[in-house]
Amino acid sequence: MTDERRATTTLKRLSAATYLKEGALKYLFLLCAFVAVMGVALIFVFVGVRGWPVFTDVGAGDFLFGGLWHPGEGAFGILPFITGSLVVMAGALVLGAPLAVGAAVFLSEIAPPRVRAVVRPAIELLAGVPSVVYGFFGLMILRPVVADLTGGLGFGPLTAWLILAIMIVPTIATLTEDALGSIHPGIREASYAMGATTWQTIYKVLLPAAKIGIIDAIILGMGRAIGETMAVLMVVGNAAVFFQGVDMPISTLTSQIVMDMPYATDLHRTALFGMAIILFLFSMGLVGTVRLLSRFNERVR
Amino acid sequence: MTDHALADHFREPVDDHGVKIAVRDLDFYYGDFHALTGIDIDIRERGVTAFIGPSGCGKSTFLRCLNRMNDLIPGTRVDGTITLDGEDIYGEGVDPVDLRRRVGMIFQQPNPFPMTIYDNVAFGPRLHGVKKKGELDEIVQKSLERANLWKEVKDIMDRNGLSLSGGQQQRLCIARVLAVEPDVMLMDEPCSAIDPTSVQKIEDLMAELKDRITIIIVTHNMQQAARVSDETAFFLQERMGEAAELVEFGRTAEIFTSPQDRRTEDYITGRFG
Amino acid sequence: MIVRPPILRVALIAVMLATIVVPLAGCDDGARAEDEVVVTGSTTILPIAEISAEDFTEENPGTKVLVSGVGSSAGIESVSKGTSDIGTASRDLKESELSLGLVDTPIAYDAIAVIVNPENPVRSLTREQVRDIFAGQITNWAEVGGPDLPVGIVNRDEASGTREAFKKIVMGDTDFDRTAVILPGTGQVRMVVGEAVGAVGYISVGFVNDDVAAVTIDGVEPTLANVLNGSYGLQRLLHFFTLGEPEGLTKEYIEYVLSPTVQETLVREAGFVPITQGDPPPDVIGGQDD
Amino acid sequence: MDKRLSNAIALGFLWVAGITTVVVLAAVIIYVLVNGIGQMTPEFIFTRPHGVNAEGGIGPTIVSTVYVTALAMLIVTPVAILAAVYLAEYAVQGRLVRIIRFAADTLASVPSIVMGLFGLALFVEALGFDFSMLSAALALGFLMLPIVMRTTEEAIRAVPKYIRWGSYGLGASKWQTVSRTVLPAAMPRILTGIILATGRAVGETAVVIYTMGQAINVPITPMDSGRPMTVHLYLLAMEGINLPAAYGTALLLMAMILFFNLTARWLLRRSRRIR
Repeated sequence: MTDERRATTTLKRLSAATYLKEGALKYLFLLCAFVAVMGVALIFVFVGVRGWPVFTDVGAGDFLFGGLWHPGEGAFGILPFITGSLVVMAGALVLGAPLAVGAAVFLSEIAPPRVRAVVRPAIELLAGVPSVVYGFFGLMILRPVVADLTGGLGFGPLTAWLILAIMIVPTIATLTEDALGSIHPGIREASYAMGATTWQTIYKVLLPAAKIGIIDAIILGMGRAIGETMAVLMVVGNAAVFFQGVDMPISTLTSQIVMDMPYATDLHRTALFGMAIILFLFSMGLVGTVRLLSRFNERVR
Repeated sequence: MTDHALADHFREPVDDHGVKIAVRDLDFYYGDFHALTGIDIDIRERGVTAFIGPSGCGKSTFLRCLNRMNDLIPGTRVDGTITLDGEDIYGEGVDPVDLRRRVGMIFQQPNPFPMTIYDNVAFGPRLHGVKKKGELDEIVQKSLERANLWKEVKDIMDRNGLSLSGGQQQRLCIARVLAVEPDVMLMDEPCSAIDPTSVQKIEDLMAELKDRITIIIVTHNMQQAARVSDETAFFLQERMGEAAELVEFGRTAEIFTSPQDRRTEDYITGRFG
Repeated sequence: MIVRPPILRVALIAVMLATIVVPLAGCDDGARAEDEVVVTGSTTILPIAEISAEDFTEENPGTKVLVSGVGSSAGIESVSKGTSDIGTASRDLKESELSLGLVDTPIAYDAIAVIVNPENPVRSLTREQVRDIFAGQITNWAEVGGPDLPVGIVNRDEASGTREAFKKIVMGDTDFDRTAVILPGTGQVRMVVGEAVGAVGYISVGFVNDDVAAVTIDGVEPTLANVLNGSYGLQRLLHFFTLGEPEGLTKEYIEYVLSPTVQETLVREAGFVPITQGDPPPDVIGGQDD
Repeated sequence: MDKRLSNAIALGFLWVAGITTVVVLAAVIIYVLVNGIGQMTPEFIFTRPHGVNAEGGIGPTIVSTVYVTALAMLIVTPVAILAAVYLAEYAVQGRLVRIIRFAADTLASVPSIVMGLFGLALFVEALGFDFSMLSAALALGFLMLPIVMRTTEEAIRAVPKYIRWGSYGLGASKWQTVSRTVLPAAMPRILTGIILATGRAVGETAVVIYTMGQAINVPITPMDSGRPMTVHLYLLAMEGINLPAAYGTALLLMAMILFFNLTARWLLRRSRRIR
């Protein structure tokens, strides 16, 4: 830059080129973001269209609330699977959620650095294990153990709960830890400064502060549990009946679809797509609840 | 601030400089909150103008109007005109990007990019099309020299900018701005987050730069304003929720020795704020 | 890690690449090349079909035989729709399938063995007892002269030809016990029965090993001889179905499967009875009450 | 209950919860390792399965898995990153953004079996791609999209605001600021997101079982079908005729997942050290 007074240049006008370029980029990015919306729409259309006839031919009532599933005889009641999925999910949550939240709190509040350096990667790896490997592990290890415990064959909700609880721990734990992590450090110090024990700080200050995050985590854990297919298929026993006991086989929406898919034809196949619609709507409902919850909480805070 | 320093300040002959930035009847709104009202000020070319006033009096907000950084915040609105070399910067079709190149800005929190020192300074020139390495090296070295940082960093150029001390980081940011050859440099409380010895370096740097660049510094430290600035503007927000206004503007010496407005006097003598 | 890739250029190239790949790939209508035979169907027949396919393609370079085992019904459905050349099934056609114009080429016999845990002393059952067990009427081994031990039924999924044949031969009109465990694979049935003392299941004779014990039915042991002379009632034919008479590469492959090289080695090795062994008795399937 | 006691008990439970995760992971890994290590021979990895009990290697399934995962990553990464750039940098809070976020969250929570049937209905049948790497890659792509989008957006938002101002202050346009300061600074975390999403795709079964076909085949063009490792493991486990091969496949799958996760962690640590 020369030393003599700089000639004052006038302000450059906003050149059309840059304006267009920035605008074009913005719409390209919007289009990419919109792919997610297109995805959901496509799922609705294609799974929906393939599954819709079951609601008209079989009728929503018989389909959703029918108690008998016997495609051979034209009975397409999927209530046993809906209740089966809910039972499997509930059990997994009862076992998995406390374990996950406990692990998350342990990681963010208590674990000494050396231990944290082991536990955190372990949780991340647990999330990475393919569900078919979990199923295989469940089938070969957990099932015989449950069989000995209950005297049955080892198939049924109990084995499914054990496997699913392990599988949803990473989902819930990582999100809970994020929620705890986003709490301002000052809050912790304030609580400790007032002589609260670690546990009091946790359940009196931190958990309430991260409440929404934890609830979100658990709801997403529910989504993961209800959506799980392979691991459940390999341990649940696949009997198309209502819940009869923790060690008696039942079936779920996801596992029944995989069981029947290879040989289902016309109406039977449509019914399977119908079951996929139910699963999709249920998981969307969970996401919607999370969204409403956070908006409701914003207004209340 | 010792009387001695204040005294020699007055002896300095003040030659007559043209007006770099003229602001006429400026109002500024955050959404429906009326932040600034009726500001008229002429900022002279090449020299240091200080904006002082209690915190929250809108001096930083006003500073960010001068290079349209407030445009980045959605829902803001500006009435009145701000001209740079006689041209209205909010005029139709004015490219804010080019405006910001000519009106550089230093922030309260030193904010070097998480890149090497070299890349930090070369970032601006690269933006505006300088490609050849030789040319870049020259600009980088000259800018660092002008920011009094060259000697301290010349053989650690590939170290990450964030690994420098607070004062060094701020000077790196100044070097980064100098690399795009701005006409004006806005400094938003540049020294509030750095150690005292570095503050002295920054103030010396401003003294050197002011004969080629127009510098506007926002500070709540009155001694600093008195030390570094030729002219000072005092902003005040009378009552909470009301728009802040420019109370008084004049040569620094007069403002600090014989303020016209009682409110300026109260502020300077430390009765409030 | 200081990375300064020209983000925009990299991203745009990748997006364009993706958009090119998708439509370009789509235009090839995926018609199956002439030198390719697609075989889908029964998981029981899968091993034979896969191995003979490998040997067949080795002997006829340039040809390709794609074999997948998704269940007898899927095999029949896909061959009738034309999505595969050969539909393999370990069961006979249902009434609804007779009208599909499928030509049947049986390739082997398969006898179904009822298996129990080796520690379960019960080693012989009548056909009625087997039916009542799998219908859920008999729930304790004591009712058939065994120890006081609950019966753990292990059933096969409905896609399985073995189940269909078992239902036709043994169950007749009575339904399976709906609360029974359903496992989608032969190996699993064998594994579970091998582990749980009270378990009972059924698999092809070929898959019986010393993890489990096969039960004599109405006094007849499931041996090769009894299968051949037809005295062991629980047996069925393994079918290769084609849409109309097989011709071209499909015909060659089927003839290859019927050739001694496959029948004497693979079929026997897989525990089935070669079709070429005895002359196929008129209608062994179905027993008395068909 | 006096607070010291309740504190001790609670911390005890938390310790148990933390350690259990490690114990469970160790159990799974050891189980697969002990049983599968015997299979780790070159011909297990490179040859085809053959024979009644599917002896021999699982070569083609490895190729299929790697092929489909790479294809999915190639298709989804640019779209996901640019989408995240929109949400983090360009989007103005409003209905459109809320809809996009809701769609992304929904996609993330779609059960894998539903994604599988969707892939079957749209890609395999409607678009006529038939059972192929492409159909599976597109279905997996929709599964990976929200994961990469979310991690990329978080990575972008984690870049401090004042870095952007620094760049704007030098007269950089929005895209220049994003592409030259924000994305490079966020790149390590973005790559982590991509790697984790890829790890998830490798482990998928229900999505690929209906889109990739089940015939064992070494895929060349995106239109070729093939059986991935996960489906192979499932069939071996169900058939139960060749458990050693099943353990071998499981071990290889776990090894791949381990590899992805460790690379992601190493990348993150390396970038944090620079800062």
